[in-house]
Amino acid sequence: MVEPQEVTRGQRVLELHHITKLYSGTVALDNVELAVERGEVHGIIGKNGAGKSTLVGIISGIIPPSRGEIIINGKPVHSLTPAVAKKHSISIITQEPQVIEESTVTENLFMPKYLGSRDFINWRFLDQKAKEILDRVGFPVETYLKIRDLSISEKQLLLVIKACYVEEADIIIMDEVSASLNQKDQRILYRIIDERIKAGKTVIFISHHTKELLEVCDRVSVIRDGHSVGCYDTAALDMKSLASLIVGETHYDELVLEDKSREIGEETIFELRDFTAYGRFEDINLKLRKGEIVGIAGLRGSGRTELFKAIAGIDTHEKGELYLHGVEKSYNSPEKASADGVMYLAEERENEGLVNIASIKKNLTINILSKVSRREVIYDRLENPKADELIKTMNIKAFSREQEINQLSGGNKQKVLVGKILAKAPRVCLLDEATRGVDIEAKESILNTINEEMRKTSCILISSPGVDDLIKICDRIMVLYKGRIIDEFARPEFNEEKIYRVMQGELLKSGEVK
Amino acid sequence: SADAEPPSGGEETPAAAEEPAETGTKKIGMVVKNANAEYIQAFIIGAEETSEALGIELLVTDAQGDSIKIMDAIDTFIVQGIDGFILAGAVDLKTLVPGIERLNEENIPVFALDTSPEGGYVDMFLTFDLVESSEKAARQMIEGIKSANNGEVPEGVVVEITGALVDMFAVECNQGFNNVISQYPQLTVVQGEGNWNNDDSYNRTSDLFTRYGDEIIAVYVHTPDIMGAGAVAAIENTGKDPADFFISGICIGLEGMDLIEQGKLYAVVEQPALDSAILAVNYLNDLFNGEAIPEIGEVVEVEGALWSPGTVVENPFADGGRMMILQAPLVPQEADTDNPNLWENRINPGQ
Amino acid sequence: MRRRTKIQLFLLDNLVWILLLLFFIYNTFATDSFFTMRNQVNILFQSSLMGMLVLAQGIVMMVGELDLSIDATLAFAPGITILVTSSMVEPSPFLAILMTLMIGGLIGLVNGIFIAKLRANSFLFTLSTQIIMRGLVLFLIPFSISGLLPAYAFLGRGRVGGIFPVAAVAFVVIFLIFEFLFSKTIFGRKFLLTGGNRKASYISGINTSRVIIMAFVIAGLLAAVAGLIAAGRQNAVSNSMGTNMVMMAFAGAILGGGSFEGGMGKPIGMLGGALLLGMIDNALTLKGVNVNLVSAAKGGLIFIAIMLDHFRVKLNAYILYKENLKNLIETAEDSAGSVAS
Amino acid sequence: MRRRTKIQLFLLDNLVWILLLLFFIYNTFATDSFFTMRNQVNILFQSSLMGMLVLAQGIVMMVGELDLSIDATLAFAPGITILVTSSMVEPSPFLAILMTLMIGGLIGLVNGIFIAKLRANSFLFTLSTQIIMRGLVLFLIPFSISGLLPAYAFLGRGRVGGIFPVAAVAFVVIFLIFEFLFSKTIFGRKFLLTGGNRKASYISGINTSRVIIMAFVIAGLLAAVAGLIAAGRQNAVSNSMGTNMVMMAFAGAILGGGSFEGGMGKPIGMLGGALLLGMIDNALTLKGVNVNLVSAAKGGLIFIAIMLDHFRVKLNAYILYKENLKNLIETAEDSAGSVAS
Ligand SMILES: Nc1ncnc2c1ncn2[C@@H]1O[C@H](COP(=O)(O)OP(=O)(O)OP(=O)(O)O)[C@@H](O)[C@H]1O
Ligand SMILES: Nc1ncnc2c1ncn2[C@@H]1O[C@H](COP(=O)(O)OP(=O)(O)OP(=O)(O)O)[C@@H](O)[C@H]1O
Ligand SMILES: [Mg+2]
Ligand SMILES: [Mg+2]
Repeated sequence: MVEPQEVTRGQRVLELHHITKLYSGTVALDNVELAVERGEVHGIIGKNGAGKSTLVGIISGIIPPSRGEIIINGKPVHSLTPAVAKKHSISIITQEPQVIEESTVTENLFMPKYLGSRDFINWRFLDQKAKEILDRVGFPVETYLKIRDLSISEKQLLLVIKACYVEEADIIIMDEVSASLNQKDQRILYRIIDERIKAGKTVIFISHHTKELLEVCDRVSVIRDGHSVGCYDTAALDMKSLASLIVGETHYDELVLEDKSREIGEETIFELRDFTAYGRFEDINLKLRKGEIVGIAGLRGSGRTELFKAIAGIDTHEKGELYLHGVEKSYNSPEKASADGVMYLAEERENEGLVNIASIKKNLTINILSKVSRREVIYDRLENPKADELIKTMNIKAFSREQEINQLSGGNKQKVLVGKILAKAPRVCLLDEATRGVDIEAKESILNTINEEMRKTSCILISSPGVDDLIKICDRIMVLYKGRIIDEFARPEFNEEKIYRVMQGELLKSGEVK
Repeated sequence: SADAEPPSGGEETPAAAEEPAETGTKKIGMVVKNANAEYIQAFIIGAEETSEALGIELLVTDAQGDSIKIMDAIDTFIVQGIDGFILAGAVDLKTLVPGIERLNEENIPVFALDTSPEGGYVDMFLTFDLVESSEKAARQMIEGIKSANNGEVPEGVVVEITGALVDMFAVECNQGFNNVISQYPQLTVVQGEGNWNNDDSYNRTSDLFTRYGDEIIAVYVHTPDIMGAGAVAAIENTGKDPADFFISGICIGLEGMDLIEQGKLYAVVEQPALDSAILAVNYLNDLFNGEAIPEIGEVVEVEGALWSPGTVVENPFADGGRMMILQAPLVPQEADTDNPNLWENRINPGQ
Repeated sequence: MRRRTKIQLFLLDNLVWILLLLFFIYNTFATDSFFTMRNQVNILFQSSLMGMLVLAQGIVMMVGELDLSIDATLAFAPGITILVTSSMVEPSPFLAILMTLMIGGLIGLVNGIFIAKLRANSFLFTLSTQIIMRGLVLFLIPFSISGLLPAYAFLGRGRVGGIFPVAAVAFVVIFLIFEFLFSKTIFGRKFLLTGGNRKASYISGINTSRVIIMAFVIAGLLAAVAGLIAAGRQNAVSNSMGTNMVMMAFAGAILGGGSFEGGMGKPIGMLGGALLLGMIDNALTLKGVNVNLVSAAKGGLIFIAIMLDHFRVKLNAYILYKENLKNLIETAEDSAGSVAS
Repeated sequence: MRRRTKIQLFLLDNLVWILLLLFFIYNTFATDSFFTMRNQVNILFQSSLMGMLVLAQGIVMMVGELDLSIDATLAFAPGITILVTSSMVEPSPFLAILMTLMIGGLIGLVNGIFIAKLRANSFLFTLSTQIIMRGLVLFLIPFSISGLLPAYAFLGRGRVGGIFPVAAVAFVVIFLIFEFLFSKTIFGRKFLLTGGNRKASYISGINTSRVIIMAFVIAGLLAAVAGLIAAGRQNAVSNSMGTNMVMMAFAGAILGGGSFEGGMGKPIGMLGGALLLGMIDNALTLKGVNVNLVSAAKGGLIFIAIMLDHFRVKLNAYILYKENLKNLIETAEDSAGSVAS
């Protein structure tokens, strides 16, 4: 293992000194130091709740620090607001994509300055311009669409494009942008970053993905529990040392999941036959046996989310049957599906997953209210221990079970989301990108929980932004391409490169998809 | 001049609440229908000035048209230990009866102005009879129509701009108007809800003029004090002269006075608002001093007063009590616009 | 968290009660006849009507909707009942009460179904039902109908032990029941979750439509109860009962912790809100403020309440912040200590 | 997108105008004297007052807040002006108009600052300013003051070419100006963005507080204009001007595409909303509907409008779905074609 080397060098575009942020209930940052040099990709790494988002929030003026000094291009800046940050050419893509849902793609790209049009807006010109930019990047999305009709990854990519090519910011901050992108989109992202660095811009990059960090970043700054640990050159790091830097242990050993495929029962629990919703997915046939974990791999827009939602009764399907324990079912609402133990873990945790203004406790017990009550009356003595237990299993960083979800870091929100499904122990779990945004340790613990715990009671369909997670945990992987299952791999034949090529439609069996 | 004494802890029994009233100054509680109407302001001014002159403490509450608020105020007044009560108008006259009955139980004399509660015992109801006054205005309007048509009442449409229909006041206005107009089958009445405000009155009048155009020969406005200006403006906007439509009704108000002077309103019955409030406080004071107040059958005459003579009869609305019917002049037919006895000329709005 | 911090936070969460207490203490000393048993009972009694509407509105707001029709239901439910029963030979008062409640619930059901199932805009929809009901009740009962059956009027007129108004008792009891429902039962929890994030709750298997419909039904029922109180009090049914009360119902609910975004508010807080509004009215009357100024003074007091409430949020953050600083220092000392040892 | 789809969507987006058109056509045939130049001018004129309030409310709703105080500003701004100017020896009408507008703007400024900067709840806060202003205007002008300066009354009374009311012209012009502002200028777009997602707008560098304050200031100014119209029309200033108009202002704004969530609505739609409400009133009077039933009928018509509007959203989704399917088939055919070649 290579020993991490601390380095310092070059012209600094951004310096932070003694940055401290106290929230009510939490010390998010404690005397953090950071120095970013022109033309580098600077990674910020740390566990969930370490304070990464808070730190970049402070840099971009969204969050006022409790104390500390911010120096941009050598000049100290006081009372930074987003508007001031924009003047210093700093742009941020936040962890939860911040868009105007009811406005069009074009408007979201150009607001609030509406390029080159003084006070009056020339919509035709902007539309043209938007198309040009999107074409150049190779991101085909119709400009007239309202943002609310886009998927979360499309929103993120759009915001990246905005920061890079519309605002042409000098310092571009990406807070876990890649977490919701799959390989293909990630490649678009890396290409954009590359191109920007060549153009002399600087990128601050937050991710939990060690491999990606090594590939993309020149240096990484490590934050642990709100303290800065140091700044390291990635050239001198490997995946293992990086992981141990993040986690804070001298030796971090990747968890190897036990292969449990031998324990899969014979009995088919769940089956889909010719499950179809035209335009979204077609002729889906699959069987899940007890304790089986099946991965659904696919590109953005391949229809995974829509398939899951249709199974859980959130969306409709038009044709085909669904069997549970051999009995045909038809769900027209998630209420019925969840009563049967078919539960969906939402990809969009902000809109669809969590009740943000309610406490952690209330979110965790939302699915198991009957278990923490007697005759419809909820008792604290039942509910509190249950919530505490889940907080502990999921390792959620919070100062109290009564803390509002709003106040959690992105990864910790995700843990709450997984926790509430775990608590319910449903018969069929539909996990849509369950590990999005959680740190390496938490990810492994989630995967482990799925492998060890959930498997005991449920059969599981899972999708993930990257194929590697699926390879770790699945017994089978099915590839969805334009709404059809075009290939299937069993555990022994798993091969990341091959699966990826199938996902892109490169290895289409002729005539498979019209 | 209120007692500065804080309530002492031991005297919280209901009886104790009335205690200080026996010894100190007398208190009158007054609830008004809706403080933002001008004639109600006249009630308040009349009662305030008279009470002050007599050394009586006056408590005034605005019920904002709500019977429940009237009863709330009565309950509170009882706690405060009032010796007399004045009801200055109400939207609904039945629903406040339990409040009146509470006052009766407490032996607090009740006076009513403007409209009478339809139940309970009311010591005296001072009125200018809404129905009768409306009849008077309507009759004068008919006279106007006749004068323009060689003494005949021709076929035609009469516009009636009503008050808010939930209000008993509007119901009585309509009744008086109807009593007269129904004698002329050749007249067609079309209604618009003026809702006690100039905007609605404007809108409905202009709509009805669009609809019936030249067929319209007269416009009756329930209360021109708050709906007259709207009707006048609407007619002017059609390019017609308001004077041609014999706009009549009851209640004048300051704005109405101007319009009468300009000849835009034809005949409006003045409501003796100021006087009735003054009379009420005076009579209450008489009761406080153990003096008699006019009994049923008496006629009260005061030299020069527009309301004189006032006839006292049995109150037909409430469960007994006196009703004193005041005279109400038609302006300008019976009293000039600059008659100093009209309350519109007696109060000083520039206060 | 330290005990003291916890208490501080608890008090802040129930700030409307502290406001109420402060206002109460002030008036006890500054306002004649305020601090008498009779006046306090009066306040309770007078707040009962508005209180029902505040609770109704508060519950609808919890699920993230709003209901403008409650004050019309207040007149409509007893109005229709009286029309129907007065044509009976021997009307049963209990049937009449039941009928009033059922009409209220039914109106709520219609509102709820259109809003939850057909996704009608709740403001517009309930505005239209409000106008329709007010219109109908005006048409059907142009003159108020007095002389109710004693049992029908009992809620509004009756007195326990000859002194204590039944309405005041019912008012407090109903609030306590709802406080229990919303803080301790699954039924109530679902309201808060649905209001907090309708989509997420739906995906978690809550039948959000049913919850929303239920909220409107409860609101309709409470409005009908308010109608019983109002009718009983005036011993008559009139078409203008409850006019313009809906705005103050919103104010009470928001003062009590509710929010248009949904997912917020507790019945006990709304009780405080309703009482605060009632006490403001009462104190202004008792103090004998000039009639023409009462309204402005009332606005001023609400304004002050808002500002104090605003202050609460700040204070809340500040207390937690202090707590934090303290912890920071302690851990610093701890680690210093552990290094030393 | 195909041309046809575009047109369909455009029509749906402007559904309130279609409703208006349908209602117009119906009345043209079914209602006597409806389809006369004069009546149409009347409708415009009568809607002008409510129209200003609808626009004011609509703009505040765009930024995701609401303003209950506009109908009180309508009375307060001219009221204070008249009190001040009537004590002058030689009052200048232009100064008076300016003063009215300034008072309106100032009230908006106060509302805006408290709501945007101190984060006061806009419902409660504007409710309190409303009550205070109504209270003050009642105290200061218990009796209406008639006989305005002709220039001051011009907006409400004046006629272009002796026929066409100035207010009607101003009404339409003001709406067109705001339509332009909100669709074509950066200034206007910022309102929609802020309302659509305040946080996102803030992050992208918009001074959202300033935008919100500006929305309230504009609302105050428009309310003052409404006050000028009202005062001019009755040639007097009274304390009760505009009472209870605020609810209908909400209704008009929502019919015109606004929403309490913010970020929605276009002035041109709100113009349609205001006109629709005005036309409903007008047609009900012209048709000679029983006065006691007018109110219920009005509620019924609003109800229908809501249902149609609801239908719009469904239809919108359906049209896009069709479009999509079509594209899907086309691309499928394309790719089939390319495989074949
Ligand atoms: N508004 C808030 N109020 C209170 N605490 C907060 C608030 N926002 C964040 N925190 C806390 O601050 C800490 C740091 O959060 P932050 O979002 O910066 O973490 P992060 O490093 O970005 O984590 P992740 O990888 O999960 O996104 C967390 O413990 C979080 O709970
Ligand atoms: N509400 C919606 N309205 C219209 N189109 C939608 C909506 N939600 C998703 N889509 C579109 O449907 C397609 C399939 O989306 P889906 O979310 O199922 O893909 P996915 O495989 O889960 O991909 P990812 O989550 O990575 O974006 C996408 O092109 C997306 O833009
Ligand atoms: Mg983060
Ligand atoms: Mg997806």
